[in-house]
Amino acid sequence: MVDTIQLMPISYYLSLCSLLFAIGVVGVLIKRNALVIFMSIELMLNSINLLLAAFSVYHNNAAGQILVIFIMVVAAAEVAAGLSILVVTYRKNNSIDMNLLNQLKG
Amino acid sequence: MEKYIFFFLSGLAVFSALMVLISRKPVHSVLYLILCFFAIAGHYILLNAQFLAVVHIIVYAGAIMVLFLFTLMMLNLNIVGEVRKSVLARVAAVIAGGLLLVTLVAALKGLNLSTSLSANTQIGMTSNIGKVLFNEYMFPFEAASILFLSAMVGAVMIGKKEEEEEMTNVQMTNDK
Amino acid sequence: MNTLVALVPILPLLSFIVLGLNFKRLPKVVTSLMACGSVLVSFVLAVVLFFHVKEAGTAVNVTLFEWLPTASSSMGFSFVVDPISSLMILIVTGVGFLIHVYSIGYMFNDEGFNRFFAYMNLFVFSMLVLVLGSNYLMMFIGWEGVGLCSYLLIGFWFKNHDYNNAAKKAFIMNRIGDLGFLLGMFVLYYQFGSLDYQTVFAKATLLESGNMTLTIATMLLFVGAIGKSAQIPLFTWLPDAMAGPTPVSALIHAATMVTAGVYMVVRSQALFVLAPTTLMVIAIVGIITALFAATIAIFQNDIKKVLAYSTVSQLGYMFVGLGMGAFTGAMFHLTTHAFFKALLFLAAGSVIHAMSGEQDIRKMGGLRKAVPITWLVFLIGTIAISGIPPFSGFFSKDEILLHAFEHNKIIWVLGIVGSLMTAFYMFRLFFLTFAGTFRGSDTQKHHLHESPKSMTVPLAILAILSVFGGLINIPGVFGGSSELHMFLSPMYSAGKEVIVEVSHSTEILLMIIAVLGAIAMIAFAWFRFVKMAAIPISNDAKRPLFTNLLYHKYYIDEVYAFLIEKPMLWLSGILHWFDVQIVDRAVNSLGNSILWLGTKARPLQTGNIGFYMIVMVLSIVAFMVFGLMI
Amino acid sequence: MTLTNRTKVVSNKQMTFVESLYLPAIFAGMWITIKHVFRKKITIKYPEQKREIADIYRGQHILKRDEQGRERCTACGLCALACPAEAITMIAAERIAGEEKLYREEKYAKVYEINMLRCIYCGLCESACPKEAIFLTQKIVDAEYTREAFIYGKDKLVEPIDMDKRIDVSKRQTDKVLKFKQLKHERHNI
Amino acid sequence: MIIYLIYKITLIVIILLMSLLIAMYATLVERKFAGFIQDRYGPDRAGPWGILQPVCDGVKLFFKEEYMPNTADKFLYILGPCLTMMVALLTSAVIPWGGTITIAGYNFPLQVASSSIDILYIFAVVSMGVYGIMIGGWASNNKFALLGAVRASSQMISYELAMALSIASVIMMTGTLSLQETVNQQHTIWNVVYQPLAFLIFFICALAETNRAPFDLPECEAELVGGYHTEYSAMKLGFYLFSEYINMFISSAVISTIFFGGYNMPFISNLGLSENIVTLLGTAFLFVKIFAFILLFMWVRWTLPRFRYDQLMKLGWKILFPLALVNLIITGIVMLLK
Repeated sequence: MVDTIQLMPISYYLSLCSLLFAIGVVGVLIKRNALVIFMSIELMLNSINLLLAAFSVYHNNAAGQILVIFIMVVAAAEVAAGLSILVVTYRKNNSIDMNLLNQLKG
Repeated sequence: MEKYIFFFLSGLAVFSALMVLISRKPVHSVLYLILCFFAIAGHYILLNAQFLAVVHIIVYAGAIMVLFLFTLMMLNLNIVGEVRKSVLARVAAVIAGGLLLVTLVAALKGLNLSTSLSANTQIGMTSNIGKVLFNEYMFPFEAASILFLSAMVGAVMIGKKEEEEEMTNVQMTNDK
Repeated sequence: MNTLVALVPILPLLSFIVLGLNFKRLPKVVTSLMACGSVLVSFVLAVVLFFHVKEAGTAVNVTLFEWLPTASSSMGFSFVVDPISSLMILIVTGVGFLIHVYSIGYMFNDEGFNRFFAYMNLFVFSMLVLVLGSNYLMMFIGWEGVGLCSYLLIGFWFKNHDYNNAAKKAFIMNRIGDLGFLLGMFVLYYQFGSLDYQTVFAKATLLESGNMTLTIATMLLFVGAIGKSAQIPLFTWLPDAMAGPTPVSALIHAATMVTAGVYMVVRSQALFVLAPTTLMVIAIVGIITALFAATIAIFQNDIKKVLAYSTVSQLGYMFVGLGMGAFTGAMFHLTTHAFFKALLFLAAGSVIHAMSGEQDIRKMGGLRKAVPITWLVFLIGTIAISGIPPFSGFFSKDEILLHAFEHNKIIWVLGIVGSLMTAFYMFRLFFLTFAGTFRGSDTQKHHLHESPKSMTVPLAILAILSVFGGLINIPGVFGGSSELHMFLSPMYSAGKEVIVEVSHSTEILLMIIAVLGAIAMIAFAWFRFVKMAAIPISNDAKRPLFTNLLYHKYYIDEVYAFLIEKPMLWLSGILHWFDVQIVDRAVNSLGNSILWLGTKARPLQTGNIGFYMIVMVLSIVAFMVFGLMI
Repeated sequence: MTLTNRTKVVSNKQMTFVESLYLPAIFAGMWITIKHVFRKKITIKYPEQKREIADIYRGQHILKRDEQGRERCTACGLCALACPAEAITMIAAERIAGEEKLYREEKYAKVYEINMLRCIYCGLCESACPKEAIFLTQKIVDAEYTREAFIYGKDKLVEPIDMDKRIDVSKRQTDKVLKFKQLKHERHNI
Repeated sequence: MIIYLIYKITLIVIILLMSLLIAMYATLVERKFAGFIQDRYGPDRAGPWGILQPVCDGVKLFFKEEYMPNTADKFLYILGPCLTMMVALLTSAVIPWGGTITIAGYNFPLQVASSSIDILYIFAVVSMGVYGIMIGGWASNNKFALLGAVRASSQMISYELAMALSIASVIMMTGTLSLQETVNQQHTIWNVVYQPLAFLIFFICALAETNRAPFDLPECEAELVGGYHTEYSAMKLGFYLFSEYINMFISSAVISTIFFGGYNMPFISNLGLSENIVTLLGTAFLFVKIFAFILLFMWVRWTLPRFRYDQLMKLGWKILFPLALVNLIITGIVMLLK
């Protein structure tokens, strides 16, 4: 049952993804909780994924969707490593406040 | 019909994305993000990218966000309570993000994009994706699997309590 | 046939790898079987190849793989088996095999038994690459390989500091020569655009004689030969190289490696005949070396040192032959020299073995009864090197002298003098060692014994070869047909080797002069050391001026130290000061300035990630705005 | 010494491969459980079905009347004294005129309570009683909703006057029991 | 269109009701079965053979006092059981309950949603199942509940992998992700014949996924009181308990469909019955299988002792996961050779 699907104009997707991306950026900027920052990054990745999928469909080229899959893989790997780092950080500082992680300062 | 679905899903996505930022409890943020992911999965289905939609759910909602939730529970962050940035910093951040959005939109506006096509596209089907993935992108696929493995090992290694630490802990309890 | 050619060097290499990887774990039987077996198989293959070349009369070319391909030419990792190299591989594997067998007995109680054979196999491999290579680069690989093995084996007993120094000395001196060789290769490549023998020789024949580039190239190549074959002024390493085990001295520093220079000149004969100046230089260097080394040898008391200086001297002879255009003569002498000098060294080793490590001939004497076989083979070797017919040395030396007589009477005279000295010092050595009464300590006397079978059998074989080795190239005057010459002549660029056409009477006369002189010297030696039973005085005793000079090897090492080492150290001091005071300071102050800059810029890094990110986002915005405005 | 023939000594021996798969053990266990499904059920559906009990089963107490319907109990208190669980309480009273039909002796128990939650149904009260007044019956104490309801007073303990509704305790009043009670040294109230 | 819509809605309602009904009676059957295994009768007072017992239980749960901890996160506390229930019911959408019924020229397939990614859908939904438990456990603000939730989530995530891998080998064999297609392919031989190991792994993982004994650690009474639903009462608790039975029902349905031929009934086509009868018989046959599996679930529960937590993780990661991988590889090799 493959019905013809009326696709939205690509600019819609562009706007939506830009918006989601910007929200992600703002999230990274305003939050101090490392976990939420991480989530904002995931949000940004997802906006890109959506755009890739949209373009893949518009250009009738599967490469975009394959790329999305690889992005998912990388995101999963990144989350695994990142969260374990977070856990270690928490164990050390008893907090995951990003502002406390300023040991790199000059 | 599709139009309404699109706008509904978009609204849901944006709303839940905003809620991720607004809600003060990290757990709520996680749940809103999951909701957002569902909205995005809906978009995928709208694009007839079924496989992507399901994989998106399985990977993001089923694995990644569970990990987040899991970490959250393990660290039990709710008790700590969230510290917030100063108002100035937050305003600056929102302005910066807004600027980014504006410039993005401005940049994209200038692009000359082809108009929408009523595509009866089948590329999002599982079999099609599989064919492309295992023919043209075989090597990246294998490389990704190795990346996964190393990430797994890395996560275990990082997250493991250092033996020395543990030893000292044991010692301390023994001393007590 | 092609695989056979490749197998010849590869077998010792495989053996080296196996032995090298299992340093101490393999039992000695396995080690010796593998080491000797690989060389033996190589020898059999070499024989097959030799006869193949002899029958077919053509060279076998094998390219294993293309190596260093360049735009204009490519350097193949390739081997060539032609008369010269087939003769050389026969010598290398044949003598090498015998020495390997000998080594089993000689080295059996050494803790580095496996290491020794690993090195020896590596040496055989390198030497085979050297002689089999079909271009100068391949030769250079082998050239460096044998140099390395020489270094490793001289310093084999690395716990002794002096031995290590000897090894380093050998390596550095060789390096000087190698630099010359390398430069020569560069010149050749510059001139001919290739290093392949065939290409180079073919292009070289088009040049006229005395061509400047060619002269420079051959001179530089000869520098390489000087280093490797221990000619003046780079000969001092060879006597010191006697620090290594005796089989090493026999194989590397008498029979094979040191003759590489000779081989190289013969191989490049097509180039050298076009550079008469170089040939003249070779002849002069050769004759000076021959005489110089011979005079030193007369006053040496270490059994191996005497043989070492005699080797230098004999190499000088070979170079005289080369300089005189007697390429076959040089090769002939190389071959016979390989036989009898290997024999002499091994016999000397047997003596040392019997003497429990004693090398000073002043402490020997009267060993004839104790080690009869060694005595016999040593005698044969001594006669052979002294040039008494019909032993092999006579024929080969005679051919060189004949050429010298034809070309340059002065050199001939000097050559005769040298050969007389050779006869003298060799018999001095022989008489001091075997005749008279035993002068060593009682424990040594008690311990005297003949060497085991594994040592004496190779000695016997080499003795037979020393006796009959001359038969491969009997000159026409004795009804021979100069077979070696016939065999090698296809290699020479046509008509460039002058076949000496002197009357038979003259030839016989020359021989008689030489033989009579040698016999006279032998008699003198007998008179002095057997009849008078004269013993060389101890190290510290006062000597007449000239003798003292000779005893101290003309103070060559000291002269080198003064002429080269001192200025070098002085220059190094200046450079060191420059390095510390100027270069280091410049670098350090650069680093310090950056550190200073860093401390100033440090506050910019707040460590607050949020701050970084906001800067990042704003920068991206700025870039995009900038992009939009364009 | 083995108490049963099903004793199994625990050992730490290395398991064989098949054992370490656990599957055979699992299937064996499953076989055992499924066998039980078809076994006869041992449940007794209580109100409809009752377990057979022994003649001298010790259940709820009863205070007997004599042949003329008078209460036998004279409130001597021996039962309360004998009770190890201290479940029996009584208040004695003097019989007044006109009550001869009710009480056999001059003294009687005005209040006689047994806390059925405390009682351990040991039957010592029964053997302590010199007047053959208290007996344990085969009746099982009824379920109640409150703890108070388990304190049985005389209203629940004394048997009905009606001859037909009297409870037969002859199984407990055997000669043997009577003889036993007459043994002086066995008496509690020496 | 309207007919289609009505039919779909009817079907959905029927399936939902059926799920609930079966779950309800599964509780009774569970107790009865446990009783039988322990030489008892089980509940038999409410109605003949205790047939009204589930109703009584339900009524009891409805009228119990609602209790909510003071410190609980109110919204999430309520969301937890709802989510669990919802997810449990969602899976039934793609299971083909039978063939097609033809009434008055209209074809009504007995499957709510048929797509080409049924099996992936199941996995997606199953992976959602963990949220309800986690949220509920976390929102209770109780150590035991939190521990139960953490245990549940890590257990479910761990076993999902082996489950997916075991199914992957079946998918490789059938070459389709559609359940309808999978069922049709098993007309002659069930997949379990080819893939016994995959079935075993899947079954064990299904036990773990539904938090059934011997993998019921999240609610293991001896250690964690009630696990993630310690703080729950009344119908919210009922939802949790109920969803477990629904999950069991759905798991049985999935197992029957993927491994045991679903509604395919051998030899039925030879009997010459009308299409609709055949379809209904097939559905009945499917339900027979489902009940058999539900009984199997229970049988296992009342036979095997509970695992220790480290044993559970070891079993999942070190035994089932590699075993599923090996099975996958072997399947691949065999298919290549064929």
